[in-house]
Amino acid sequence: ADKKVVAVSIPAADHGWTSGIVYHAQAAAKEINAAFPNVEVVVKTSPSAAAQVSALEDLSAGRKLDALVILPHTSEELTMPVKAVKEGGTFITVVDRGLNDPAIQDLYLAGDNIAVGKNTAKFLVDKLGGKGNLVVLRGIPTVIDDERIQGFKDGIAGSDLKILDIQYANWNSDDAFKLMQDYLAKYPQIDAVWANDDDMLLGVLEAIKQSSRTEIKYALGGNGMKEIIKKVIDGDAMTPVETPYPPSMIKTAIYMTVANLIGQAPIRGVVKLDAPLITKDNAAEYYFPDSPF
Amino acid sequence: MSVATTEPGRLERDRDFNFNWTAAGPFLALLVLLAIGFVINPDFLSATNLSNVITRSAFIAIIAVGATFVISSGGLDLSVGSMAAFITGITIMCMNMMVPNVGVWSIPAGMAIAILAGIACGLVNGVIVTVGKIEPFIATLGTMGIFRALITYMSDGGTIPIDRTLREAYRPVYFGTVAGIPLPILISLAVAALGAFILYKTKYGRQCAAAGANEDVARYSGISIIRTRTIAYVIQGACVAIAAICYVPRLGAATPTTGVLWELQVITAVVIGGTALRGGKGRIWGTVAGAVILELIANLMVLSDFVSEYLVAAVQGVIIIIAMLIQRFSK
Amino acid sequence: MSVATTEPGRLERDRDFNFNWTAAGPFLALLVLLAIGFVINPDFLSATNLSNVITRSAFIAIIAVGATFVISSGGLDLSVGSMAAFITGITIMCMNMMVPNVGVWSIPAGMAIAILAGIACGLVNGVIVTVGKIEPFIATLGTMGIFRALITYMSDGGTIPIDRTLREAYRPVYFGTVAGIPLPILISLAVAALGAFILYKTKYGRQCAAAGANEDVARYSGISIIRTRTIAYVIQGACVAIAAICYVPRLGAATPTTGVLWELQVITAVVIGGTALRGGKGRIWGTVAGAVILELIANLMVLSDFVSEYLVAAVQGVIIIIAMLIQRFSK
Amino acid sequence: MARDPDMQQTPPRHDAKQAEPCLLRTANLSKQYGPVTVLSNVGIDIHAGEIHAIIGENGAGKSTLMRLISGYVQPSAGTIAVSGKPVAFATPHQAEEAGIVLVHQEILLAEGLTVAENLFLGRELTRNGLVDDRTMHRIAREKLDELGCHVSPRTLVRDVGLADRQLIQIGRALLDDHKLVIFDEPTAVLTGSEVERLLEIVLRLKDRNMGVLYISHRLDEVQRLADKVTVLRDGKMIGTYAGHTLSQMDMAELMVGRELSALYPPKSEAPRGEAILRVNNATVPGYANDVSFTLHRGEILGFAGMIGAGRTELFEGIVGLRPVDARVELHGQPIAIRSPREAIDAGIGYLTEDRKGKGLLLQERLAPNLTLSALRRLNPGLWLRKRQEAVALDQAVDQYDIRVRSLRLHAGQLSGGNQQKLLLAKILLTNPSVVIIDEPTRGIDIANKAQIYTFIRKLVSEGKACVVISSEMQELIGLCDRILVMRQGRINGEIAGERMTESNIAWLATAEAGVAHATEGGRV
Ligand SMILES: Nc1ncnc2c1ncn2[C@@H]1O[C@H](COP(=O)(O)OP(=O)(O)OP(=O)(O)O)[C@@H](O)[C@H]1O
Ligand SMILES: Nc1ncnc2c1ncn2[C@@H]1O[C@H](COP(=O)(O)OP(=O)(O)OP(=O)(O)O)[C@@H](O)[C@H]1O
Ligand SMILES: O[C@@H]1[C@@H](O)[C@H](O)OC[C@H]1O
Ligand SMILES: [Mg+2]
Ligand SMILES: [Mg+2]
Repeated sequence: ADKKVVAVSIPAADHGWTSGIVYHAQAAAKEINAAFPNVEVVVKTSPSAAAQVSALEDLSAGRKLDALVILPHTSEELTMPVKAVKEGGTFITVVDRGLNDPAIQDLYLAGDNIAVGKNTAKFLVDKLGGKGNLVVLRGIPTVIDDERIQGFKDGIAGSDLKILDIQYANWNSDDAFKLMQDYLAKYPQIDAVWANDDDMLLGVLEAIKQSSRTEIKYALGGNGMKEIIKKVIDGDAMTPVETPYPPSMIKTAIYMTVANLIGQAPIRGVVKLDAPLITKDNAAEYYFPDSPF
Repeated sequence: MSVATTEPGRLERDRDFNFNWTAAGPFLALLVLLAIGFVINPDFLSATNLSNVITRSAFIAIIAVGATFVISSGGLDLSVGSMAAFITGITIMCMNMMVPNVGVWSIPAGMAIAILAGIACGLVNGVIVTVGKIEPFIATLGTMGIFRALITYMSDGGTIPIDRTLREAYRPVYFGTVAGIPLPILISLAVAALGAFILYKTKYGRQCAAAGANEDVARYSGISIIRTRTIAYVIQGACVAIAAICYVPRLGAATPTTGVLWELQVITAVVIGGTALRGGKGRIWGTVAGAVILELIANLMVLSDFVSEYLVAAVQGVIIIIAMLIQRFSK
Repeated sequence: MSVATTEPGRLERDRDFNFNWTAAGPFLALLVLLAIGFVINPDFLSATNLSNVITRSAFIAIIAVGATFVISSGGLDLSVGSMAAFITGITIMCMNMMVPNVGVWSIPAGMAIAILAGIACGLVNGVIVTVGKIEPFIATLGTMGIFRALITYMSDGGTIPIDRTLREAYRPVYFGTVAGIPLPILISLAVAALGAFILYKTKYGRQCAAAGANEDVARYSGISIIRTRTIAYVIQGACVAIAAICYVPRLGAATPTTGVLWELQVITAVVIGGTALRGGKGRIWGTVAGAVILELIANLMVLSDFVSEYLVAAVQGVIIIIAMLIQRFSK
Repeated sequence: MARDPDMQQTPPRHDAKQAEPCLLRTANLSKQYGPVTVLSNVGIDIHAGEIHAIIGENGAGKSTLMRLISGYVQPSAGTIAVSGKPVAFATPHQAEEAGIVLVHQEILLAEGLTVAENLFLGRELTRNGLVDDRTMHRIAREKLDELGCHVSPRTLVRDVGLADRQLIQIGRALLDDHKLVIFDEPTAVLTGSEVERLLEIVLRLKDRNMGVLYISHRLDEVQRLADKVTVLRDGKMIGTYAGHTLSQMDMAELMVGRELSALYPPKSEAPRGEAILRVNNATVPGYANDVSFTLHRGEILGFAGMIGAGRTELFEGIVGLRPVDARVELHGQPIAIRSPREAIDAGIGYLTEDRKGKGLLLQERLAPNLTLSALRRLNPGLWLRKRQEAVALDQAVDQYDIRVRSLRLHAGQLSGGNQQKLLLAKILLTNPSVVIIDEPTRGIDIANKAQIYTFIRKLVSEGKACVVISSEMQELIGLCDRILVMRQGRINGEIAGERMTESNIAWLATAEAGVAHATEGGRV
């Protein structure tokens, strides 16, 4: 009779990774709605932080939410609105991009962005013998992006690896393609490239291929996109490693939230997914050819 | 050769009681949407939901009141979204800076700074367009990039959150109500009323419409196009600042993505409201209705479960086009 | 009854050897940018860099050639970016579907489908604007949402990659060269030449300019505004399709973010090129120069080390405004 | 009503040449705009090889009738038949295809296109499917030369003066052979030589067996040209008369429906007042060169000259509308006028010759138009006083006899002459002490001309001073106390009193400066 309502609020699919988020959130909703007649999972995507705040208001205006699973567009702007929802007695699960006030969340699930940067950096320090020229492509101005860059810088600290340039390419392959072309024009000697997201890595690889430059030894990304994992499995020389940051984390979060609601399995706390280096040896574990991402 | 006076032909002083469809259009569209909403989901008409939606539309409405001036004077402003972000950023930074010394008084001080910043930004746009004689589309596309870059720079790519100690004191500006009506709604009504007063009841309003209708005629009538249009941009800037002031407590921070694409929403609200993009006549209340319509459509999408998440933008597009078609052909 | 014979020494004003600054403006700006580029970083003028930049500008240039028609006929099209994404999506899906049966032949077949899709999309825009009599800004803002939603829906929010087996065969369309000149450059030159031919040498081109210069006069002269403007949108659609065709091999996939904000770049290119936004005479070659200028500025930003990565957009804005100012006041 | 006994009403049409159906016939043609009937039951015939003039006061419905015939607007009732067959033109283009073309009263050209492009718009010549610009330029050159218009076919219409625009518009109508050519006040913006040339061309059309419908407020033209004259009054037909039987006086009285008094008010007897406006060495780059003159209280000072003499630009410069280099004294005080606003504030009013493009907001109602220049004077303080505006409009409508049937019309819905009166009212509402009127009676009917003249005379008798720029020499002679004649941007001579004659003006407007000055001292 009285169904438990779980609202899922996520960014609209604005690049590869978020489209993975949307895919997994919807899959989870479908599975759960079919499996548990007394639970209703509602998924709403929003194209901007402001729209997401509005969506929260709309979702909670009509009915009482038993739980909210949210991947905030931006941390700062969503903090107060989520707090308002929480005050209505809703269980809050936060995914990936966190809120500013950890007291609001009942459950937090995310990847390790510092590790994403650091592990990649360590690999490069190791393989390049501690010296060489790097160029870096970053995403959009967000905390997550900052963390990855921070982790990366920490990772190369103490070595003679030099970052020639860091610029934004908006987690977008096209922008990354252009930026990489320009990097190539600007710097005669580049030893390795790091794009902090695999969407961008695709653009980088195109640009390198077109330039027929041979001195570039590594072009690395991050996020565990299936195309890139495949390269790792195939032993690609330029992209031999990868770091995971699976969008399926949203599905995990939804399931955990539902379990908490109806499964008599109280779950509170912080879940951090590891971001170990994916190499040829363990790549198969991270390869899901049927997933969209 | 000859001639003389004609008889003083008496003219019929007829009022026209003709119903003005263009003027009524947006309000009718609003009613239709409300009806559709009720059919789709009765919760739609709940007081909470409606008040949420209208409150939310306040930002766009306030900015769009300014845009009505700019557009009716023959200009265009694409920079309003990033200007809003920039002003929000400045305001928060100033408030945070002042808070150790003046405490809660930094809120009104910050608001004053916001208005000044808005006026300054508007002035920049206005001068580039009028004195620089640059096509408004391009000039404000340029300043759009500039404001956006400045907020990104100021926030160092991250966010500029408002000081914790100010949060609670500032909250009522967005979340407060007077006589049960949310404050942003009252503020936007006040801005619209003031805008309507200026546009319809003052000399400046006349000059504004004249400059948009025919630049030459206005010039030959002793109206300074430069002055008139620049003032319109300044009004626009002030409106953006007011919107920014209301916006701060809602999200508590300025970020490089604050206000992205607002310019398109603002222009859409103005045009749906019945103001012609080529200038001349401005319709302030139509603009406000237009802003509410846009928010209502978005809200309907969220409340209904008919359309795939992916298709929301398509449905919005279709609804806007249909609304405009109805407006056209109901005449 | 009035003054007598014409003056004998009436000025012979038949030939004007005046240098046309408006027409030359964009090309001069191009030269200035090249010079600045060289000073900042001599690599800037390297063949590879220039050829990269010009190749990249090809999409915008091709689409902007179409936009020159739309704008000079008195319209505007904000939907080109999402239309490009939509057409790219359709093309890739069709190619992938056909590849098991016809192999590499699915590439030309897919291209044909792209062109048809482009024409259809343009037709939709044109009909809404002309027959529906909706302000082009709003109408195409509506279809912009629609096309964007459709590509998101088609790709299920993800990407639509082109079949592996087609990749290599298709690659040359973007990466290939003829006589050392990258194919996209040649294609965009061909499109521009064809566009210039149509706009300047055919009756249709005349009608287009007339419809944009003065709708009433055009109508009274027996020119169908509906037909003329609709055709302009169809040309725009075809140009978007051509750009999409060149774009596919570049990254091998369509995504929901393909072509985001291209519309603004396209319009900027057209205006920088010297075509007035209010319609009338279009300048195809100026448009092409405009597209290259935009890409050059972005390139310069990356190649120089002067500005913080946060401020790139600001510098671009400033440069565009300065370029327009110089163009205005050099007259 | 004083009417010449010889004046013949043409026989009822049933008896008219029944053998060949007439070129165009309207029957019971009516037009209503909302509740207002602007034309009722008009029936006219036009035959091939005949010039048929339509005359009537401003707002009588002449232009409306022409627009109905040529497909610009559709009749509310009644029929139009071409060569005996009923037609209903949905567009002007259809009318053109049926051989009927209208030269508009208001200029309708695309400013952003070139002269040649405008001439051939919608019927471009092609060769192998491509537009053949070379041939079009050549033909354009020929056509324009024939009309005495010397602008380059390549210039943008935007850069072409009003008179040339009118000639271009005429050229456009004459480009192809038509059965019926309609001229709606073709000479309103033309000066002597062009007018002569045009009249010749009209007669030539008649010789080529075309029909011509001709509207003009210049009754001398009507008298010279017309085989038949149809008189309209308040949208109704008064009658159709054989042209040669009507004197100008007859026409005027038929139009007005009552007796007419003198056209020009008596000139002032009083001695010249003190100088109000002194302009020294005014130069408007490209147009006027080192022009000096003095305007006195109580004086009407005429400015004569041919098109392109630079009169308009000179005064646009003086009132701050374009860059000028001049020393100006007003009431003995030097002033610098940098903008039209300053001119208005200083009490100098300028009435433009281009009422449609620069004078009125055509889409705006009458009251806002009337008060646009005088916003400050009428509304001290911040806001508008709408009651004041309504009063001002009432007064203006009465005072200037603006014929409107509803005060809620847009300015663009007034007839041409009434627009002119509205514009005059608009400028005078600023209460200027110096009034500069560029072409005061362009398109004004004869009855109202008299009113405007009287009004100008009244202005100066109240102590103001007035400059009148006009291309109608008779108007200058009849109205002004003194006339300055400009040629190629310079003042070429001054004449007053007895010496104000058409031949003297014409001489000064065309002769070399030296020659003119030499002769001026004695007798021209
Ligand atoms: N669109 C319209 N709506 C309402 N009234 C109109 C419209 N167009 C014209 N009129 C009215 O019709 C009447 C006749 O106008 P018309 O232009 O035919 O006069 P006209 O005889 O050509 O005068 P003029 O000599 O001044 O040119 C005028 O009273 C005018 O105000
Ligand atoms: N020599 C010329 N050079 C350039 N333009 C000219 C020339 N002669 C005439 N024109 C064009 O003709 C228009 C009419 O000239 P202008 O206004 O100076 O003459 P005017 O003396 O005021 O005559 P009117 O007002 O009776 O037409 C000008 O605006 C200009 O565009
Ligand atoms: O959207 C982001 C994704 O693209 C990035 O790579 O990881 C974190 C996400 O929030
Ligand atoms: Mg008329
Ligand atoms: Mg003149």
